[in-house]
Amino acid sequence: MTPTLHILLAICLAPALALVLLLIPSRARLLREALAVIAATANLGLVATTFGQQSRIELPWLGTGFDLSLRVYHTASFVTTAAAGFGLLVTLYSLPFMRKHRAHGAHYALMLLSLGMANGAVFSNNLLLLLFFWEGLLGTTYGMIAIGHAGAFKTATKALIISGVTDLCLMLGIALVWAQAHTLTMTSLRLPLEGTAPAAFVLLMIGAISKGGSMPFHSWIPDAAVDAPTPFMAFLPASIEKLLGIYLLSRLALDLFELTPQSWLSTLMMVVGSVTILLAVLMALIQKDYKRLLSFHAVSQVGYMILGIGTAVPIGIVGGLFHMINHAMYKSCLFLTGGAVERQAGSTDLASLGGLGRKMPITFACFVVAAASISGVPPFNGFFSKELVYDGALERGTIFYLVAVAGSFLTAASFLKLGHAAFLGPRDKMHDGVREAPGAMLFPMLVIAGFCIFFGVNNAFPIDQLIVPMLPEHLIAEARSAGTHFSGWPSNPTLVAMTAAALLGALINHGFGVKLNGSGLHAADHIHDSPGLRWVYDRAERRWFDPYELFMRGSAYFAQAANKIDRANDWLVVGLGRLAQFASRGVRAAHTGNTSAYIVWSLIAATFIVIYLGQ
Amino acid sequence: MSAELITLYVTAIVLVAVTGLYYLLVTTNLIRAVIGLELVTKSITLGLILAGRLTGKVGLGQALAITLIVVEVVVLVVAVGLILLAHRHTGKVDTRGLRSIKG
Amino acid sequence: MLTFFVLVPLLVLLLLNISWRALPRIVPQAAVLVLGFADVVFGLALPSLPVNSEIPVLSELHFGLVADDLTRVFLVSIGLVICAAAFVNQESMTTERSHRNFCSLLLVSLIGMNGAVLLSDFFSLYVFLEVTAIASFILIAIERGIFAVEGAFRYLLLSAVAAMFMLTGVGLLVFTIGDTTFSAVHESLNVATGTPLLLKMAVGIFIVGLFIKGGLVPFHGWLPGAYSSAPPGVSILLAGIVTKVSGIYALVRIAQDVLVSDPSLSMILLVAGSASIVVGAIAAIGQSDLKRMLAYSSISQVGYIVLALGAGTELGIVAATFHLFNHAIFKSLLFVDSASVESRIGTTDMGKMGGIGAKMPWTGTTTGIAMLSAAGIPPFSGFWSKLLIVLALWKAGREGFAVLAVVASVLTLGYFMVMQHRAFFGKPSAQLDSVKEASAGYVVPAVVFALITVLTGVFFPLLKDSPLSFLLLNKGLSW
Amino acid sequence: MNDAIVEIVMLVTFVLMALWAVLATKLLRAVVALAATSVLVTLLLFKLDSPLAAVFELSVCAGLVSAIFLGTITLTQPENEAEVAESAKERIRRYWYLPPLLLLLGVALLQVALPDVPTAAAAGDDVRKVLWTSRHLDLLGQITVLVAGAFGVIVLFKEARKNER
Repeated sequence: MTPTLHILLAICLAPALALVLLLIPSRARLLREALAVIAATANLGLVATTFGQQSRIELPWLGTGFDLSLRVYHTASFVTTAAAGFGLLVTLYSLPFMRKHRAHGAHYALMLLSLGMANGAVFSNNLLLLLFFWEGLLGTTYGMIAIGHAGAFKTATKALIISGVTDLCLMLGIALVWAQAHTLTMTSLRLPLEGTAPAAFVLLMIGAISKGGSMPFHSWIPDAAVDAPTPFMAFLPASIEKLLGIYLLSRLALDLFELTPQSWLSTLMMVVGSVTILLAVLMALIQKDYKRLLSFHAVSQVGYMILGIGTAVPIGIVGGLFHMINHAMYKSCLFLTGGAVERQAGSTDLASLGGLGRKMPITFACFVVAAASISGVPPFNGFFSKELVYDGALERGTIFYLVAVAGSFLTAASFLKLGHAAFLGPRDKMHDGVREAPGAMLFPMLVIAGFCIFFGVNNAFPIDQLIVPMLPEHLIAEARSAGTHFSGWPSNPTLVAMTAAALLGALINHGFGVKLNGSGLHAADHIHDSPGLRWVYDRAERRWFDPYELFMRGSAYFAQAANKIDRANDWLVVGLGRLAQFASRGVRAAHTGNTSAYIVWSLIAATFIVIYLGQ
Repeated sequence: MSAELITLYVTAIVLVAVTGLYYLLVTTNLIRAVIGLELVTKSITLGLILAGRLTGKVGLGQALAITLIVVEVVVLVVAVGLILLAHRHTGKVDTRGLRSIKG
Repeated sequence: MLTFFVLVPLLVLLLLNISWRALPRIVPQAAVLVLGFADVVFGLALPSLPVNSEIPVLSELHFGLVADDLTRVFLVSIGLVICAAAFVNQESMTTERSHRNFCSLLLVSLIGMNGAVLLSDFFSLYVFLEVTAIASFILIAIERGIFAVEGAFRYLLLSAVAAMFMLTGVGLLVFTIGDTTFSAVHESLNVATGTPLLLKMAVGIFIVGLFIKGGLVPFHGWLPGAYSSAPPGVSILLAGIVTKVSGIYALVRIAQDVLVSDPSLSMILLVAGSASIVVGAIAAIGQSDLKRMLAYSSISQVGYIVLALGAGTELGIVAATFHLFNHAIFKSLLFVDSASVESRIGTTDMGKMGGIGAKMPWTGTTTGIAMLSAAGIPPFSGFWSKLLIVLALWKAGREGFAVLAVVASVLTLGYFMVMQHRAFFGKPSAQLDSVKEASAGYVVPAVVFALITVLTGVFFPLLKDSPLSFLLLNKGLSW
Repeated sequence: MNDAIVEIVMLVTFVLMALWAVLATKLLRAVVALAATSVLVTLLLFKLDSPLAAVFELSVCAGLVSAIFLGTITLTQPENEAEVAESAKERIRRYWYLPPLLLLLGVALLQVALPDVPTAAAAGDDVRKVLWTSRHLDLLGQITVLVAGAFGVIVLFKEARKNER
């Protein structure tokens, strides 16, 4: 196979099979499922075999001198392989989970379509082409949320609007890049951060971190966690979108712009990362729903990656990128356990769960591995990537480090609460008949949990073989000359001690909370009720910190005289809809059905045209 | 042909066309609307012939006029067929019976 | 060439009607399908066909035909839409006799449109457009319901007014240069140092007639009524191709061959195009009847085409033609889907459809594809043509109109979302329990059109170097 | 000179007949007036050296069209006199702006057209030759139009009567 054909196939095969899949009638469910698995496997095979290849493919377009170029190289192979792997696992997981879902075929088709789009975005070597696939992914996100339950339409719209706005930023950023560099080919871009370049960087960064789900563009994710089918959460927000967002962010920070630790943009990224870590984890701590809690962590963890890459020092970048792949693993694993609980116990409301650990031991074990991983417990993978990020953050400023460790503490606390509330504690009578999830759902969880352990214990393999080659030459050289070791046990014992203290603190805090509040579910309530934070939480629960909601609410106040709608979201949809309907009524009223009137319109317009031409 | 005579021709053509168009617009009787249409067609036929005559292309003018007459008579036949159908439904030949599709 | 596209259908038409009773129902149906398909095939393969007449007797005559890429795009579109209309009609028309009449009139319409896109003369254009229009009047009223009669009569009156304008234009052409061919008018416009005012006026008045036939705001009064009152197969024909050939094809032809990048023509096109986009979209939002909403949406989409022509550049013409092709495909698709819904629940009132997408998955999915294509969402073909339109306007220095086109896209998405939300999404109501997917006669054309939309969209970047490059008129574009 | 006066008289009569067709209260008279207008157009066509078109106009428009109209009138209900008068009043009230508008359109056309009037040329090419050498596409169009008209009659007239039975 020529490289061109290979890559085009990687981009087109999955979407093409998705179309074929839609053509299969819904009665032939098995055929659909088989096709979905085959397509996901083929996709994995196609991208995995690009490892080690180096090539560029130019597709001349419209003879305009504007080339749609694709590029195969280490980073792209790595990111697409990871995405394809998750795609395959989530497909397997969906087999039992989505079996009874009414939009069964659409789910698989959209998943395959997303895989193709993701491959396209990562392989494109041209910003405009990347934008095309980026927007395509937006469409599939919309579709996958919308096929959830009946009310999901609204959440889907919210996601569409937020991501649409940030994609607009991306578009503007691309335009600025074009204005400055007169090329959109990524390999030939290396812009110094001067003139309009910082603006372009910020705009492109907004596009990237919004796909990654960072604050303040995160607010659709927790809503989607409740409304969309669980495999979607494990598939897009937890893994594929994170991979893509951080991939683009790393390309921005490493290749496309000359980002240095001295630049204010580096500091900006670190601030965004820290704020995301802290605020999202605070929100996660007080959630009372399994999936919603996880989704806030999906936001919080992306903060570590942004923080790591934002440090612009090699160790931080390596940490951020390693965290990206680690996070994709443990977070999708956690969502999968959430889905298993939802399917078997019929609910994800923590208040009604409890004591499931004995009923669903394998699920519980996977949960423990993933939760330990996300909390940064050694020797799981999350520990090592977090340590690298800490190292980088400390190099840039103690405050960032402290925020990161505080985030770790709160993460651990919230997972202790989650595990306690869901799997331990008294068992509800309702759940007596609960059994372990079916094998097709357990298999992906086990595989991912296994990888969590493998990437932790044997971290030299992923770091040295996969992550470090993603860095540009000069950074590798810089690190080598400074004698930095990325893999192996963290070199700074003080940091490890701090982490251990934080984790221990979390455990003590949890015990204290359980004692104080009586149950695992309420173990974090004392944090919620503590003097300074209570005010913040009250407002956060009323969605004061959600820019989307804020904007919507502002509009609602503005229009309150007209209609009393508390949810600003509704106002936008309903209000603009009303305005359009009002205008429409006017236009329709003009169409009286009187033919003479129609002819007179034509004659008046014709008179104007004749007079205009006669000038 | 003198310039004055040509002016007179053009004036007459425009007047008849305007009359027919006006009638088409204001009448409530479907048959009368079609009569208005016919008047406009006649003035256009005359105009085509006049234009051909003035540029020395009488043959062209005639050829166009003949085709025009054939086409317009078929349009008329279809219009009359529709009027008869409307009459069968509403019992009248009134434009006000044909105003139900609106908005 | 003429033999293929005009004489053969005419002969078939006459033969079909000589032996009236003996033929089973399938024969006229097959004839229409074969001739429509022949249009597609010859449209795809045209450069290899001789342009002059092949029949010895007629070889003396030169018909002044044109067969460039613009013609090919239209021949393909005509063939596709005619086939779809015949398919759908086979299912929806109840009586044997009206089905036969339908097939015959479809052939008349085919002859009219084939002729119209091949010829190169203002008056002949009028004649063939009238052929198409007359076939359309009769087709709309073929089931003789009162609404259909009203729609047809209104179309007839406005079409007659359009004919008056076109004939006045032709009269002025004869009066000024004594010739009505495109090339002669083009030369005369270029020869004089200052463009002769009357000649330009003649073309301008002719164009007013085309505006009426194409249904641009404010010349559109007839269009919603005609589309919504016509039988399903006829709506597809009208919306998919008839109004496009009768109004827009000629506009493109004039912009390409006659009044090349004329500033005053550009201004008129830009204003009429914007008015159509906005008014059509706003009117569409408030509709409760699916077909009527699609009719207003047609007005809005035609506005885009005309707006692109208003750019006055080669890229604008390419964008307009490509959008026209896309529009023919996705609008026919939408009307096919509305026909299949109508076939199952007997109404096109969206209030009575809620959640029918779950019951009719093919119909729901293909409607979604068409809607996304119409709104210009990648990777469907509509995205590319809208992108080209915006680019063309921007390049031509009409930034304001480019912004308008983008903003109006949101309106398009808006009314289609309203439509999807009301008609296809949501929980099916209890009355729809027994509803099943429409029969193959509806689903097959819908899926074919959906595939064309998707494939054209996905492979658009490769279109330039493919045998299908005529869809972009084979122009050497530069941004 | 004498010739010109004849033409002027014919033009004036042409306009008057058109006005009569419009103003006639009885539909039948309006049709007769239309036929008379047609006859005058025929005469004017003869004057403009276009005999073939004149013959067509006479046979088709004055003959066939009038016959169609008469048939329609007999097939439909007669109008109510009072309603006709009423609608005439209403039309003046509602559409007062139309005549000025239409005249504006006409005058705009005249203004442009008149300065360029070419000097009259002698009668030129033969119509049959023109039809057969350069306008045969139109002939094909005519044939198709007539076929379409035949279908119009089949669909709109014939079946209508069958259903009534």
